[in-house]
Amino acid sequence: MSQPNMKSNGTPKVGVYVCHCGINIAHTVDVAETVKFAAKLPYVTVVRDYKFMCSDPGQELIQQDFRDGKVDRVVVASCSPLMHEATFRRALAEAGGNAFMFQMANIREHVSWVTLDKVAATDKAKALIAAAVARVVLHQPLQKTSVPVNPDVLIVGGGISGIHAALTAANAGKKVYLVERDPTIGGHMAKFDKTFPTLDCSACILTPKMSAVRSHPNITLWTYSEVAGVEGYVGNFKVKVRRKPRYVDEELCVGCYECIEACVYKKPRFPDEFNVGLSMRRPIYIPFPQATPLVAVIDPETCAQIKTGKCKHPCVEACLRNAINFDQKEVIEEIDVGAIILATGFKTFDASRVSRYGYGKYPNIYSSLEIERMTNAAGPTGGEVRLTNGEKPKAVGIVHCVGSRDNHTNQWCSRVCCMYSLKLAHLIKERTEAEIYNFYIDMRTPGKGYEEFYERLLKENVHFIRGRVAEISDWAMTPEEEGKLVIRAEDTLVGVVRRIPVDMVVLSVGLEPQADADDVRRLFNISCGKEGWFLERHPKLAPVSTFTDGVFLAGACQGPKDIPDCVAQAGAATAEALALIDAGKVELEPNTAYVLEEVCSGCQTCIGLCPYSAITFDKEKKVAVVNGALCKGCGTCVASCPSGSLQQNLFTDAQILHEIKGVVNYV
Amino acid sequence: MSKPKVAFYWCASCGGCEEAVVDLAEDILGVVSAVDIMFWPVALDFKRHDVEAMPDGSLAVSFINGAVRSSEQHEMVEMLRKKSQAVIAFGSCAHMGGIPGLANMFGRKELLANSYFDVPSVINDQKVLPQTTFDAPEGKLTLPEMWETVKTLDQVIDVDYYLPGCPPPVKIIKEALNAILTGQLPPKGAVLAPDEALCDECPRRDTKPDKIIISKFVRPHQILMDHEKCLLAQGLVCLGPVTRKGCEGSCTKASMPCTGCMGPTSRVVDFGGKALSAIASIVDAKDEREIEAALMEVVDPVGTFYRYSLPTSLLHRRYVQTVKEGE
Amino acid sequence: MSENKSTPKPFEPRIVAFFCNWCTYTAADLAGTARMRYAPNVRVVRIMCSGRLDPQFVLTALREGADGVLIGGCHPGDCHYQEGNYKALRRFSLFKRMLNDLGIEPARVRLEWIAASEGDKVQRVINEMTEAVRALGPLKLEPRALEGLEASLSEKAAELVLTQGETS
Amino acid sequence: MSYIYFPGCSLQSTGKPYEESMQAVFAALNIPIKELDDWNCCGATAYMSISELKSFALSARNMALAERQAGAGNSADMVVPCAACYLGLNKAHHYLAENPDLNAKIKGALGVAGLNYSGRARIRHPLDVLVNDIGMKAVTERVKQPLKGMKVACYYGCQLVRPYADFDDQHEPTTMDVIMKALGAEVVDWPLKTRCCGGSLTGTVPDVGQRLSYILLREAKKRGCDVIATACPLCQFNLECYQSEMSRKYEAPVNVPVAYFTQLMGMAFGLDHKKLGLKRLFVPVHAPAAVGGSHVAA
Repeated sequence: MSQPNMKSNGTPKVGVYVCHCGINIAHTVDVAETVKFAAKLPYVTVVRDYKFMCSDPGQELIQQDFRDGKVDRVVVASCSPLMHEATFRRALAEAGGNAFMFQMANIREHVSWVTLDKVAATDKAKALIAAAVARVVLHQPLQKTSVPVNPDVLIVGGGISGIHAALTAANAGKKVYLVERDPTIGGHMAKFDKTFPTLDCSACILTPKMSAVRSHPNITLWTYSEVAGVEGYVGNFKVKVRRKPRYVDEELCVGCYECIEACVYKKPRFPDEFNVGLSMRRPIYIPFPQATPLVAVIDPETCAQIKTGKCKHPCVEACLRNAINFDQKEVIEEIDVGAIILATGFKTFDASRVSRYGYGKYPNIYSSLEIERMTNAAGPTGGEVRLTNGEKPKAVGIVHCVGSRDNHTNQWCSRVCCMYSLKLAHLIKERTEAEIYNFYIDMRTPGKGYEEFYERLLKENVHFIRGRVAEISDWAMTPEEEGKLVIRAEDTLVGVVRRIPVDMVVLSVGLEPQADADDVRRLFNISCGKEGWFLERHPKLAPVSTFTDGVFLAGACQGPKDIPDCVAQAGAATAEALALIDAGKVELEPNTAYVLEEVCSGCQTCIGLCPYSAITFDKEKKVAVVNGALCKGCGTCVASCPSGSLQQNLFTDAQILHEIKGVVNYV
Repeated sequence: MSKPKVAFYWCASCGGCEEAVVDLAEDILGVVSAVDIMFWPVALDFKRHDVEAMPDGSLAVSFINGAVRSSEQHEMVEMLRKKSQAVIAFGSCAHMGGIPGLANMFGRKELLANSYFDVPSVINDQKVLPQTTFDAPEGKLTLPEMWETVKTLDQVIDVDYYLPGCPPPVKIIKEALNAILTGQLPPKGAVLAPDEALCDECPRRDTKPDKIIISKFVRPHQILMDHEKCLLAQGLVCLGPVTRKGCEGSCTKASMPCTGCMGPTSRVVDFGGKALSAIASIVDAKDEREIEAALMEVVDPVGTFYRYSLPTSLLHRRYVQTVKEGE
Repeated sequence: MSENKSTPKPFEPRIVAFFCNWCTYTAADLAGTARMRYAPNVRVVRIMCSGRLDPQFVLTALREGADGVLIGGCHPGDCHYQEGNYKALRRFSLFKRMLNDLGIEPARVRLEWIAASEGDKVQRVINEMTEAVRALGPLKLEPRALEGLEASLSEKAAELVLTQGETS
Repeated sequence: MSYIYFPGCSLQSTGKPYEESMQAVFAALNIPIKELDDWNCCGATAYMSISELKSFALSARNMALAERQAGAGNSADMVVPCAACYLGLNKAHHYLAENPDLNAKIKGALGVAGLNYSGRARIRHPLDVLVNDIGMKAVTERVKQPLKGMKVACYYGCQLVRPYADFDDQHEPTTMDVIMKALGAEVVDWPLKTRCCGGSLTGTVPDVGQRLSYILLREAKKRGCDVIATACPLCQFNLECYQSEMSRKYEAPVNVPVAYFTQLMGMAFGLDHKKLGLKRLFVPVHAPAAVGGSHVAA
């Protein structure tokens, strides 16, 4: 553990470099003024300003001064350290300096971008610079430590994103654990009949990938399972996975349906999750014919044997391979992985939350997901779109933006609804020849071949009415409206209020974060945005990374996405994970704590406080000892050390106290 | 050659520091033979004018104990500073303000009111308060003025060394005297005591559990104390971990939790702040209410954590709101 | 230290903030990226975790001339280091009581949990606190020592800190 | 605790039966209410459109009075039956809470009158109180003559639940339905519960106003309702008073009783019809034949 010793590098020579960041900083902060100010600060030997410090010429300024021996430590006043600290540290190191003889003053995010008054902004910038200088004076050369990275990858969520990520990583030769909560992988995509805009069949493109997952030698697939706990850090995560009992032995079951046919419930009578309740299933079931793994599962909530123990359980006899086992217990698997990719997806908006659309009140009003199942050849109606009375609808209304772009529910645009509404319009028309009315706020069709698809639908004589629907009811004002669902909406292009009588309504529901997104993010120690989507490290420059190193995001868990974007992002997330793994080791910030042994009284206050048990007591020397490999550098122990005998690299008491003095005193 | 000349003086103090010198027992003879004591109000009959008469810098060392809180004390210590080559702040009060320093929780007005009106044993119908001057038939009488705020010695004069403790333990007094006599003194400004916390030499140190986590704080009278076990581990607020060693745990030995008279180590800038941080950190609670409850057992935080050091604390005294600017 | 106090220009509170790297500092960056305007009175000192917050830092800030101190950490349960923010809460809970006894108005020292996504909360809290402290007026602590000695002593204090750097 | 009753102008004029029946029903359920002393105009719609500030001041004065009448420390729940008053006061309540500048101005104005409005006063509608405070159990127990076989269309009007009411859904309100069911009546489900009754248009542009009312009446009738239950004096007035005129205009007989929901409650409670102001209705309400009801207006 390196211990600060200022004598080793003599009287500090501080170089201060103020960045204009184009005009981002310069238009509110008087750079010239700050330069003048910085020059007067103690130990400052060089002050320069430059348009873009992060550019090569900018970095070169620093490197040159260092090589010329003008400076031995550096302060850059520019953007947030979270943005460019690494950049400048590298520059300093490349010039032969020590990366940690460096401090950044955040005069963009914390000053120029949030302050209107130029004088106030300049004062604040000065204070931050003074603080950085005061602190860097006490900086010490440090070495990064590095730890090896476990090459295995955990992927959470078996939708299209998780599947694609798993296959990509597995094909790269990595061992992959794919954990899915449901009894089968496939996610939402498996429920669709066709995909926009190409209208190729969802199953045809998805199921091969699903079976590839099943058969891939590098992939361990755990369905009907959930991550129960995550410990450790980038490159070295310890993960607990809870595998719920499915009461059917995965190895033995061949998915022959015999047990299902044999169930005491002759008629299926429990809402079928996969068909979003449009059909019924038995307590023992296989979600759908291409389920992966193709293994039956018993629902403990509805199985008579499990609930009462008083069932003749003919299923057991029916199974020639004796796969059914009511004694199955929950299993906790413990695995070590180096990287984690979250692909936990989304849930659809509950249309009954918009009471004026009558979902759940009037018959023949469906959510788009229900219609997806209805139009699916393998779905509850064999692909037929039918009214509750069994007839074909003659007129169908499709209401866009249900639970999207609406301050009463969700503000965001769900991005996929316009396109899938077009797709559903096409499919319904194709199957019923009904008149289709789309009610939209704006048609949002950015994407390859998307606008063309919209054009195509226009040619197919699908009606488009621009206006948010006010209400859907059975209130007829004219004979032709009798017995119909009447959609009232303002046609904003014509400027009239329309009443459109239809037989069936499709509510194009938006996408929402999973109900338990907040628990999941806590589990993996990442953040959620206000809306509840997982928060990426940077919206543009790090869209698949999180603030927790080694945890990456794929698909709709980060925000609404269509299939192509999900797959693309899954690829990106996997690439990031592979980059991390193939680097072989991760460098750890050397901001670890260390004990001043000669003055540690061995009071042991610190030992119980370390969340990583990185501090132990040396009974011989009677002092506390920090294990640098385990220490994550939070500094809790340092703050509580009663005699100031514990310090933290990059955050010693002296450095922080100096920074405080700097930030209040100089301006 | 003539022996080095020394002076002892007391300001706001209890006299315990004087006792400590006497506690040198027969060793004091050694001291007396080694030095000439030029001034020691408690023991020898010298007067102010005797000191005044001394040439500047003629004293080798002045040992000054007690905090400074009156014009007289201020005048005397400034005079002694002039006359001495070195000044040693002797004992907690001179070093950090000590017990008198707790007066900084109040102002002069409150203090006088308390002593001259409120104390039950006082009868003072005319509400007489000490006056700095009084015209008596014999002429003008004067009294020193009591300050609003108690100061440490180094807040009024330049101090060379500090001898901590209430009172300073005999052992470190001896070591200091030897250092002075042999001229082997550390750099100016040093505290003449080991720069390590008490736990290191506490007789109970080996009974300390590996992890100190406290679910309930208690005060000595509330429990039947284990007379070997670490006091902090028993839930008593013992400041041993925060406080300089040098006393060999004379209090903890006697089942009295350390109250911090030796002051902080050189690495701590505010004794109370650090002590509080250490004690609060080891509370065994996460829920806000539980934490509050557990810490309510720590009565009078200021008196507990700044018992000897309020005037050297970064806040210096109880903050009294001043009128807003522009008003 | 106190030249701005002596100048006649209207009182502008000076507030030092200690923000944890993972939640609150990030939130402050977010507020910047979103161009949320807020009072310029708060200057941020970044620490890795609110658990690093030593009451001495707050006291030093006040002694050095800050009129208020804001502490920002991750919400309970969200700490990047598992439970650093609970340690912060423990210290703060006793510390605010002690500060109160020492006559420091509660509004001058504030602890807030601000998640990485809560840029708007950074803006709100900073504006609120600035106004609260403005209403209280400047914090005028008793000078550390008698005139004249003050300077040399604060020098001494600085030295002390420096030497800490050396010896430690 | 006692509720503070704010009548507003209509409940003591055109809406008299509403006041009578509500007081009778509250008494029957032992709900303590006391009229607000020295109340003034709620600052209604018309006022609002001319001078917002004055209108808010009027509302605020009422709420300040209520807080004073309730006494320090006590909750000050105002029962406001008139939908327009309910909206007006609720609006003021929200605006003052959300807009410091306005609040300051109003505070000043009230201050002059030695009044203060802290925001403590809560604006409650009888429906809210009955369903959420009293509860259906108490109501059901009090029913003496269940409205068996009576088909009721509950009509809430536009102002009651939009946009501030938090006690019911803004588009699909149900509190009145719940009460009517508790009375034993059969609730006619219809989608026009909150559709405009014509409002003040009936007075200014009768053709438009009456047409709007007519649409409601016709739909209610079509769905076979015996009586429309209302919670708003203006709605009641619009729907009831022009029926003969409408019949002529639209060449279709319109004859639908329109009663305050409190009147129907009173009937079910078996209270004296005089106390319920039933005789004041133009279109008489028939007590359900099932319980041997008869033409009450006779």
